[in-house]
Amino acid sequence: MEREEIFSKLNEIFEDVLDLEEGANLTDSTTANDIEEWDSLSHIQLIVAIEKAFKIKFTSLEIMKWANVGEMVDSMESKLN
Amino acid sequence: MEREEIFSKLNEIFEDVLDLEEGANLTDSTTANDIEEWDSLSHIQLIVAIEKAFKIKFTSLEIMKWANVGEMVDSMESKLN
Amino acid sequence: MEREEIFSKLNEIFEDVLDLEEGANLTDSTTANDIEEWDSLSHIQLIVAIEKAFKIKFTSLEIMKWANVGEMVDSMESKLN
Amino acid sequence: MEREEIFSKLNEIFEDVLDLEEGANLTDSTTANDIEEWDSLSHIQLIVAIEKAFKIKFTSLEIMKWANVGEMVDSMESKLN
Amino acid sequence: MNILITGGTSGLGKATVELLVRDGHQVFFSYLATEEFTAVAKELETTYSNVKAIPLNFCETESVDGFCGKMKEWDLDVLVNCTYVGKPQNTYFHKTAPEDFMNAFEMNIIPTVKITQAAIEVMKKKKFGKIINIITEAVIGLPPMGYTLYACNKAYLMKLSDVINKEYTRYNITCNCILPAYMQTNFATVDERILEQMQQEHPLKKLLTVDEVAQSIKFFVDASQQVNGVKLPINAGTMLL
Amino acid sequence: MNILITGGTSGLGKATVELLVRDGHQVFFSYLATEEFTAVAKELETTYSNVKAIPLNFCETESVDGFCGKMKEWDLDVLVNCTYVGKPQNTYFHKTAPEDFMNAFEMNIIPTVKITQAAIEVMKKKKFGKIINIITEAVIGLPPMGYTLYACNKAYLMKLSDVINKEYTRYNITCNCILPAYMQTNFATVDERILEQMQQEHPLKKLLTVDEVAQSIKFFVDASQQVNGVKLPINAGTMLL
Amino acid sequence: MNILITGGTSGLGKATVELLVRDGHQVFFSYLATEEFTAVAKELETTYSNVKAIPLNFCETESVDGFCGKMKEWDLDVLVNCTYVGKPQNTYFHKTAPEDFMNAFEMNIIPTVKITQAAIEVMKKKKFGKIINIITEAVIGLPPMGYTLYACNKAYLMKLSDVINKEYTRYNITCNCILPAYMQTNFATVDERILEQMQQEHPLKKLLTVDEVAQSIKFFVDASQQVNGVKLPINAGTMLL
Amino acid sequence: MNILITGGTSGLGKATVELLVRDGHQVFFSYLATEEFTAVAKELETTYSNVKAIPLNFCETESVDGFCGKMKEWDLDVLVNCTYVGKPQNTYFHKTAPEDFMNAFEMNIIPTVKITQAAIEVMKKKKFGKIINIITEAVIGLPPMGYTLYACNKAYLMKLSDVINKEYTRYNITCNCILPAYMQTNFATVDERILEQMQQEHPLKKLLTVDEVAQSIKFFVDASQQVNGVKLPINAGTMLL
Repeated sequence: MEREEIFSKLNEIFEDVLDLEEGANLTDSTTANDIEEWDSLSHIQLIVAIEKAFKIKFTSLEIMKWANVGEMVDSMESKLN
Repeated sequence: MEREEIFSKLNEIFEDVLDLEEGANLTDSTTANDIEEWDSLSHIQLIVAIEKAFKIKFTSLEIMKWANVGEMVDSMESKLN
Repeated sequence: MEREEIFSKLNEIFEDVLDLEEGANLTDSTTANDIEEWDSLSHIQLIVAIEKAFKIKFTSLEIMKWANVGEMVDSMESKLN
Repeated sequence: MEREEIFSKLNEIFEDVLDLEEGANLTDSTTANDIEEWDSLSHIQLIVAIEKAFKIKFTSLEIMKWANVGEMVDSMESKLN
Repeated sequence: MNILITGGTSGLGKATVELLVRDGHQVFFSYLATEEFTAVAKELETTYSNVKAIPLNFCETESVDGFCGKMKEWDLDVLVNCTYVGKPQNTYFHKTAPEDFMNAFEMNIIPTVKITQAAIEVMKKKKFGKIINIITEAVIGLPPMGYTLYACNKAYLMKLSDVINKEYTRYNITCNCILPAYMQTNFATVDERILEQMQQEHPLKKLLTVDEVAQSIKFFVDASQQVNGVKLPINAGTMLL
Repeated sequence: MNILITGGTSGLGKATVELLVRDGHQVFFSYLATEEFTAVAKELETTYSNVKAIPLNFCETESVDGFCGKMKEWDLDVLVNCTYVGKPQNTYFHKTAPEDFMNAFEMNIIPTVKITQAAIEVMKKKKFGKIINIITEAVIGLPPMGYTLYACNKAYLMKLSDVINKEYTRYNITCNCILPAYMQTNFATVDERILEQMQQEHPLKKLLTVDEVAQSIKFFVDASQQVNGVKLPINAGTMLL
Repeated sequence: MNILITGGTSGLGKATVELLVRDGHQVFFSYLATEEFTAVAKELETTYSNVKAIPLNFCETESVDGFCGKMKEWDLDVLVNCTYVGKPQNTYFHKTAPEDFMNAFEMNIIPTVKITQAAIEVMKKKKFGKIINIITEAVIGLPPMGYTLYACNKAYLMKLSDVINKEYTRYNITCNCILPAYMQTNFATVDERILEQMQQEHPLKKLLTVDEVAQSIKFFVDASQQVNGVKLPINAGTMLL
Repeated sequence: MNILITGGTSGLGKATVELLVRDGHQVFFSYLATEEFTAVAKELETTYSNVKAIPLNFCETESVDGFCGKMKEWDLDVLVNCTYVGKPQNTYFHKTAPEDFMNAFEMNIIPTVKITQAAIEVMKKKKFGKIINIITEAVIGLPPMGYTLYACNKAYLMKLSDVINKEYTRYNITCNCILPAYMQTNFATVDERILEQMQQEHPLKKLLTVDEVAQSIKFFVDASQQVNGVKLPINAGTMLL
């Protein structure tokens, strides 16, 4: 799957789970610090939603290692392709 | 400077600052979780000692980004060579 | 009103307000220490009930001065006769 | 011993124990509420000083029953005469 | 700032309305539309141009929901939760009927939750807000005899304040609590002899006034957002004497 | 002693039943009559002669009232309030429906109040009793995200414990609270990756077990009546780390 | 009112002097007679007619005793204990020498005790006084690594505040504590990278300022005597986040 | 386990020695080598094979340092800090001489710090340890009149317990505090009439005994390491009655 395709799908998921009215506008460098709605509680909700949408499964190691959205997408790519 | 040279110097610094009697035995994958003496207080003491010993300076961004000793040595190498 | 008449009426009031199943058995020397149900909350309920039953009114000074039931009955007598 | 003699001695003791610069000026109706320095801690210090000065001994019952200085002096008189 | 105070026609609420209005804030306050309170509300509105009174009955769902609907228009900066339905002292725990637990919860916590949620919706958007909850010193240590419903509901509200700190501080919404001692108001009518006694036992020999507590509400209104999560007792330090 | 434990067929309740039974106490416990729990209940009753299981559904008024009716016969010395209906973590305060506040209160506080009142009636008469309430460390400081209902209801119950101290200590009835950290039980089912993370961040690198908490319940059961009004956190001191 | 602030030439003390002076109070403040601080002191005295600066060295017994001797003349209404000798963060408990415990106690608690006793002598006579102690949020829960001396000495001072409430409220002397989070001042010089990090992790993304804390000192100065025994944290509610 | 109890020849310390010895632990205890206490120590050593008594004088630096030197050999698992030099109640704050603050700190905090540091050195290495500090209920709320030195030193020690939680939990060393109410021991000799009064005002009409408190020390000794950072009051819940 194309990286930007992943991003567009991710944006939808973030906007839906975090109900972001102005849109998520995710980039490689986006972190939880940039989105107030993204916290410990919504994080796991996001993970679950992403896994469902992309039919993939993350390990707890992956979940904790990501420094930003870019790194998350990297591990998604490795699973999707 | 050779990576392993860096490591041997680092080991000394860690053992000295954290007074580790059994030695630090640092590897690329070593993290604060592996060394009880390595905490928020001793971390900054380590940084200062390393900067002094290697005559380099880290940015706060670097200090926070490192996931393990390996990544720390990476940024050290980039400064030393 | 006879002192013992006062006591018998008082016993009824105490048993009713403090719902004492085994009876109040008041004597001159009875104090709040002798009746667990007699506390700061029920005390004022007792006062109000007594005033209503005997159609008398106590001053806050009286209420605080009583060291035991005997002294309470003394001030009641002085009002009733 | 004369009641007023007792009072004058008591005044001295109170002024000394509670270091009252303006004097104690005790009367029959004086209570702890009238003298800020008279609290749970100084109360027992007073008792001990009084017992020493008058060579008498109070029971815990007496100590607790007194409503004012007058009642205290009453029990003192009963012991002294 | 735009400030909403619940229960603004008597006791602490009224004192707070009058204090904050003089600082030039736009003050909204709710009141129970009895003849007496309506008169007070009207008088406040006529005396001050920057005051708006809105009827509200905590005991009627429609009234509360209608009130919350209106709140969006007020662009609130500050919410002061002041109203409490019922009196502090009732009877012993073992004599308190389960229905009374339900009712006290439904008439106090539920309306406060709805109003606070409505306020947070607005505050989240503007990334600024101050919520000030009036609790009671009875949440400290052991409450007086007969305080079961009052103390427990207030403890619930105080913990809700912690929840708000946890979930909304990042939106620059603060939540602070005030824990006042007994104040002589119509709210808690006490036998005058008990009052006399309370006064005599009070370390300052005088009871707390609503104006003294209103001053601390003003402190939280004026304070920096760094002042957050505070539980401020106002009890002459007597709690544990 | 005669001991009642609510929710005795799983998690902490079950561990407590098994621990106290071995001390020779007469243990009564309630259980939700599902197929699974009924099986557990029966097994416990057949394994131990000094155990009695009674079905109880916190969500049905008749069930609760019927249960309280039976309690008089048990001559209770100890009541352990353990049951909680619902899971600790739900959603944010502003997304929690007012009805959910009502329901959580009605299914948890009301049954606990009824059972505790029934126990106190017995204990007051015999001038002896111990009430042990299982709270949660979430009542300390700021609760985790999404804990609104759980944290606030537990805070309500903890304040109720203070009320009991105030009103019933003179009848030689004590009330103590235990504030456990997260325990891995069916009650709170968490994504296994979160679990792994919690474990790694735990100062002891292992989560709290129900048996460790049951030991502290036993401490209160065995303790002198001088042990009263205690709020015992069991969280490896991590709360504020 | 006549107000004494210890450590008035830098950080929180200086901010407080400047804030209270503008309210027209007669402000006395102590300062360490270094060249730098003496210059600041002189400047404050020349700028404001209602300010008096008095040199004081917490580390010299004669200096402290001499200072206390002068205090009688000032007819104090308010004492703000602000000075702390030493920095908050040092090393681990097991690496802290016993002599360091003695010294930190002798240079901080003893002078504060002497000054407070001198103030109370005056206040007892006039039956009015306010003592405001600057503590630290580190007394709440677990202090940061390396805070042994600072946290324990401040805990000692906070308990002393309770003692003052117990023994002197009847003389109409109040004692309140302020528990501020980290403020960027010369007092606590921190590696700028740590600072950056602290700022990023701060829920408001900015650190607490001395002016924000000075406002809360002003609150206690202006407050009714009913405000007593308060422990006011100012930490953006982050303590437990 | 290897357990050190300071002050093992009287009061709570003695009761604890006798309780833990019966559980088969190797108990070390310190005692002041007066004729009376030496006799008690010898008797305990002869009665129990698993007890060792070591003389210790908190008021002599050499004695304390010598004692700490010996500690390394004992391979301690548990340290119970029980000794306090001086009596709880003295005089008012304003009548307490600064030297008395210094002395009370030097004779109590410094020895306790040295002994605790020596214990931590051992426990850090073996990655296991339990420190149990005996505080007092006087650290809760307002202490009684005349408790300045006792309450403040105990508050210092309790905060030190938090420091230990923060810095040594990762080495699997726990630190818990017990806050007992007044116990009738030689330590605190009170006018018998005051005693009678205390007893009458006590909700259980009897004072707390050292054996009841020793039971809670045993609880911490036997508890899992998840039990950490606890402040356990034992005061019949009367603190706030």
